[in-house]
Amino acid sequence: MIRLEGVTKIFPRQRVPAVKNLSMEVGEGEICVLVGPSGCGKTTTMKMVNRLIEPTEGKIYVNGRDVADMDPIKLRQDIGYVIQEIGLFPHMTIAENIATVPREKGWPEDRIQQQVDILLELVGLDPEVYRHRKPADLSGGQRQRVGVARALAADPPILLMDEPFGAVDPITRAHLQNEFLSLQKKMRKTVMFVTHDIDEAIKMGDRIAVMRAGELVQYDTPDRLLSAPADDFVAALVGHNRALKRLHLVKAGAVARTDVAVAQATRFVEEAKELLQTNNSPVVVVVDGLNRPKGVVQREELLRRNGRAALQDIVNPLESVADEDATLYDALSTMLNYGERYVVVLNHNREFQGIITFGYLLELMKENGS
Amino acid sequence: MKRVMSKYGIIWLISLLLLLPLLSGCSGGQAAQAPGAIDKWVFATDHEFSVRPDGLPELLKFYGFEFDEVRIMDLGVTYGALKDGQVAAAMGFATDGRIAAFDLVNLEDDKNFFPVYNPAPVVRKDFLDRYPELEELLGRLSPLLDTETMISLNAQVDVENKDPKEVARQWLLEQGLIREEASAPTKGKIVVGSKEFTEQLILGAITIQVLADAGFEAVDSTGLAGSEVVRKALTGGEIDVYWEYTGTAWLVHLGHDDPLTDSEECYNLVKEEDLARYNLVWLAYAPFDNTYTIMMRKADADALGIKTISDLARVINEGKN
Amino acid sequence: MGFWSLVVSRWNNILESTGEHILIVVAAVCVAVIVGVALGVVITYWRSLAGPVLYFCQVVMTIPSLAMLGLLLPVFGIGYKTGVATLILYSLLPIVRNTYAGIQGIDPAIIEAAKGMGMRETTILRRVKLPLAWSVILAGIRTAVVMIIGIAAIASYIGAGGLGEFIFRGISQWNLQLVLLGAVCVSLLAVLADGLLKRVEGRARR
Amino acid sequence: MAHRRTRVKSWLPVLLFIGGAVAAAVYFVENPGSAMAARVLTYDHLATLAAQHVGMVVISSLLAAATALPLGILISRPRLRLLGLVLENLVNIGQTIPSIAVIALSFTVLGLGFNTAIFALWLYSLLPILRNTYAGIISVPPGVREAAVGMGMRPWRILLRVELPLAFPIIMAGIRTAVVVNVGTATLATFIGAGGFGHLIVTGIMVRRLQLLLSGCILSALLAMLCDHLLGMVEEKVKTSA
Repeated sequence: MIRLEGVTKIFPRQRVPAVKNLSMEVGEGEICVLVGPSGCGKTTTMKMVNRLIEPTEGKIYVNGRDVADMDPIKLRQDIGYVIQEIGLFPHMTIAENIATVPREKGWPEDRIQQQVDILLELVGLDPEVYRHRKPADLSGGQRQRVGVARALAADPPILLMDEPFGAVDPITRAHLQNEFLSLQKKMRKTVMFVTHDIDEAIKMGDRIAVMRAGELVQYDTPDRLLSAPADDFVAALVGHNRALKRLHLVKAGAVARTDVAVAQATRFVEEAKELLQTNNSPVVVVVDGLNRPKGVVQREELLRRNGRAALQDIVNPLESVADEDATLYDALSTMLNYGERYVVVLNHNREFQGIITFGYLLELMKENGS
Repeated sequence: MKRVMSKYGIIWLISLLLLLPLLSGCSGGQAAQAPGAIDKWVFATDHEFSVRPDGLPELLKFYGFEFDEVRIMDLGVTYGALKDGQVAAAMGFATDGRIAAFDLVNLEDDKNFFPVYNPAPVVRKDFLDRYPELEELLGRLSPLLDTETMISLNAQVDVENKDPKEVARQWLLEQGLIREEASAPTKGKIVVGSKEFTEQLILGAITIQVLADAGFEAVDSTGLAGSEVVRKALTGGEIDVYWEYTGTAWLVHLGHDDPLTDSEECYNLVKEEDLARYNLVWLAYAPFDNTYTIMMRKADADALGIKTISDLARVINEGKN
Repeated sequence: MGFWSLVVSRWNNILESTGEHILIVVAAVCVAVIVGVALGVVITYWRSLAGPVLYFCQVVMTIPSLAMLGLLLPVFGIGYKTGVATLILYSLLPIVRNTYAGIQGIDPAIIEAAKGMGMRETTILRRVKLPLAWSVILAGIRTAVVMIIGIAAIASYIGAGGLGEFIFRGISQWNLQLVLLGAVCVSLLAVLADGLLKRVEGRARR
Repeated sequence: MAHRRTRVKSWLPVLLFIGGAVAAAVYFVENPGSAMAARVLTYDHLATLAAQHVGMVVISSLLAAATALPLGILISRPRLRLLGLVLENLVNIGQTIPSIAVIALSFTVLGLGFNTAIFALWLYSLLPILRNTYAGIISVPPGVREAAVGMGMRPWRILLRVELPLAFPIIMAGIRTAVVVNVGTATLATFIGAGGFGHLIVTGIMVRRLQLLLSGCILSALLAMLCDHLLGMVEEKVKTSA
């Protein structure tokens, strides 16, 4: 989909090349993350793809066509481009911002408006509320969502993202990352993503290109990067807590245990106690008629209780929960946050999907670490 | 960045300084039209003449004609405007050096419309009482200032671009009225005023240098705008002496409506009334008469046979019929 | 006669006029700084006055300089007094505005700290607020000086003296060289004053 | 040049300025105070002077905007950055030349009259507009411009849809400054025979007739305030609607 062949960039009046003889390929529907310290040439590499920067040497192919032969305007219109929130046009409304590329492409007005609404919905902003607002009226996270929506406006097959979530706080960033990943599951865009944050790279990337001083040091899957760093530089970059980082690679939904005690809220403590005997779950998850968890009851507490009490009367609110798309890393930090030994995993409809306990997590890490 | 900016600033300032004088070479005049070919009678006047009781409105009524257009501009610009052919006729002062230099002619005031304007130094009575030697000192100057002298002095400033002070000094030295080296002031302070046009500046400069030579501390407050401004400055004590014209005093300051056409008569009447009413003393008057004048280009005037203002009125009125 | 020979022949004249020009500008700025800074400080205490005072100053700025000279002429008479009064009025806005903005822009925590240490309001003003706002106030003074150096040229018309006399004489005599002489001198004076005050301002900022 | 703050945005001051000017005109024509002033203070003459003054300001300002805007856009192009820097400095120096000198210089080179006055006013009001156009476009955040390029907007579309709208408040402030300065400079045009309200002021000073002097001062001051306020309203409108 995107192929770089021996690309070198030397900026005028500079002796050291910013990018040195770089060859790599990004497969269709993949997220390729370029990562490295600042000044390593990752942004330069990305900008050469949509010809914001022209390479000094080498060829770049998009969908098999040499970009040097293409009209840069047309090329850029077919490549979504997301930069930090400062890239939004402050004088235009959200709708106008999103409509930029469709307007440039000359879409009919009603189709543009339709598309704007679809995209706002897609990134989780209510069109009725946000359509006519200005970027200044939005929070950092919301602006970033608009940035993504704007890049997707003309449905380009390729996205270039330059530290798109760099300017927001860590919690919002994690949200945005998760949302983008679930979007990507549906869209299957070919994405080139630049970041200096190795954790983000590991979380987001199907493949990660580690760069240093204009050269590609290692181009691999996150798993390979963590388990077999090519050299000391990569090892130092991914850090000594590689085992912990690998928790980023596993989705909670994929490994959540379902063989746990689940009971309807209307049941009695007696029945729940029975359930606990058949498996050694630390909690009983109390669900409503639609299989949506209402809360939990700790094993210890349950055992203390009188058997004739209804579960809904003694249920504790649900705190330690994780989305099915959350990584094990997120699940672990949730556990630590609430001081619990478990986390309840929900699917997209807020239905019960399973549970991950601390002991199970340790087992998983042991297996993966080998 | 800031350093670069300031460097550019200096470079450009220097080049500006070099460039502008070069540019000054390209001030060109208009192409002259055929003599006498005037299709629109445009008249140039300054602001004061355009409204004075002895100015343009009464002149037109008196001679019975109208210009097609009257353009009001700064005093002194009228000569150049006339020379360059931007106007057909203009007002000016009879003693201005540019009249001869620019090939212009004064039209004769054949019906004696313009009053006489002989200048004389004017001081407050109380001030003269304090320094009675002023009468002698300044009185000596007046008889030497005849029309030819004044035109030549004016021309040196207006045409040859000399400094009025330098021109005054040169003349005083030639006349032996001052010494080369002025002595340090030993007597009191005298503030000398003048109006803003060339002749007044020269008269002011002459006065200052004569006073300084005589040991006074002469303060330069010359170049004030307009007759009334200077007059108020004198009566208000802001200045102590300036050269006023008899006709101006009679008509403007003393508020008479009938212009006087005899120099002697006018001087005596003004002197008497100003002393009585305003406690001002008129010292000896100069023989030159700097009255207003109506000017045309010499070539036009010759071609159209215009010598007097009556001729001009006739030509314009004939053209309209 | 060439430009440079005119400069040489009128050298004394130029120096004298430049001196007059500097004098009326300096006189005006001195008064304007005292009045303007005081006014600027006052409106930081009586906030409700800030709007009207700043608006008044802004309105003054829009009045044509020749009109302002004419309006003040009956009050102060011919000569430098009217000129200086006009220049004072025009330099008020930048000085008042920058004094106000400079003091308003101080981090409230600093004032709080000063109060917390038991400083009196007058001491805070003298030892904390004015020193901190000083570079901003200086920037206002610089704007004012550069502006009124130009306006002072027009004040020559009502007898205030200065370099404007060359320009008016130049008009009267239809003499480009004289006008140029006046224009270049005024411009040079403004550029120099600007540079000088910029340096003072930079030092104050440090 | 910095943004100027607008405080009042209503039509009330506009009516006040126009009403004040009419009232002043009527008062001075009806009470000229002296025969000399009466000669000048007639409705006809005041109308002529007003037309001359407004004409000078409007024509020169329009011409200045028409030339300074494209020039400012041109020198803000990255390729001409050096030229921009040079011109910016020239403009800064140019603004230290007093208005009367610009009038006088134009006059000594071009001669008397209305056209010369227009030329001088045009030249003098080029500077603030040029400077603010340049500064306004330069101040567009680089991230915004890069986003526009990266999304495949054509250069002229970026100029029209991104750069100019963002720079507009600053450009407008420059135009406003230019017009107000123009109203003031136009009072000086009477020295070179171009008429305008300056005629009343200069004649008033010359012959010491307070009515003449005041009528000129008040009318030109009111015109300047009116222009300032009207453009302030436009500026405000642009700022809120853009």
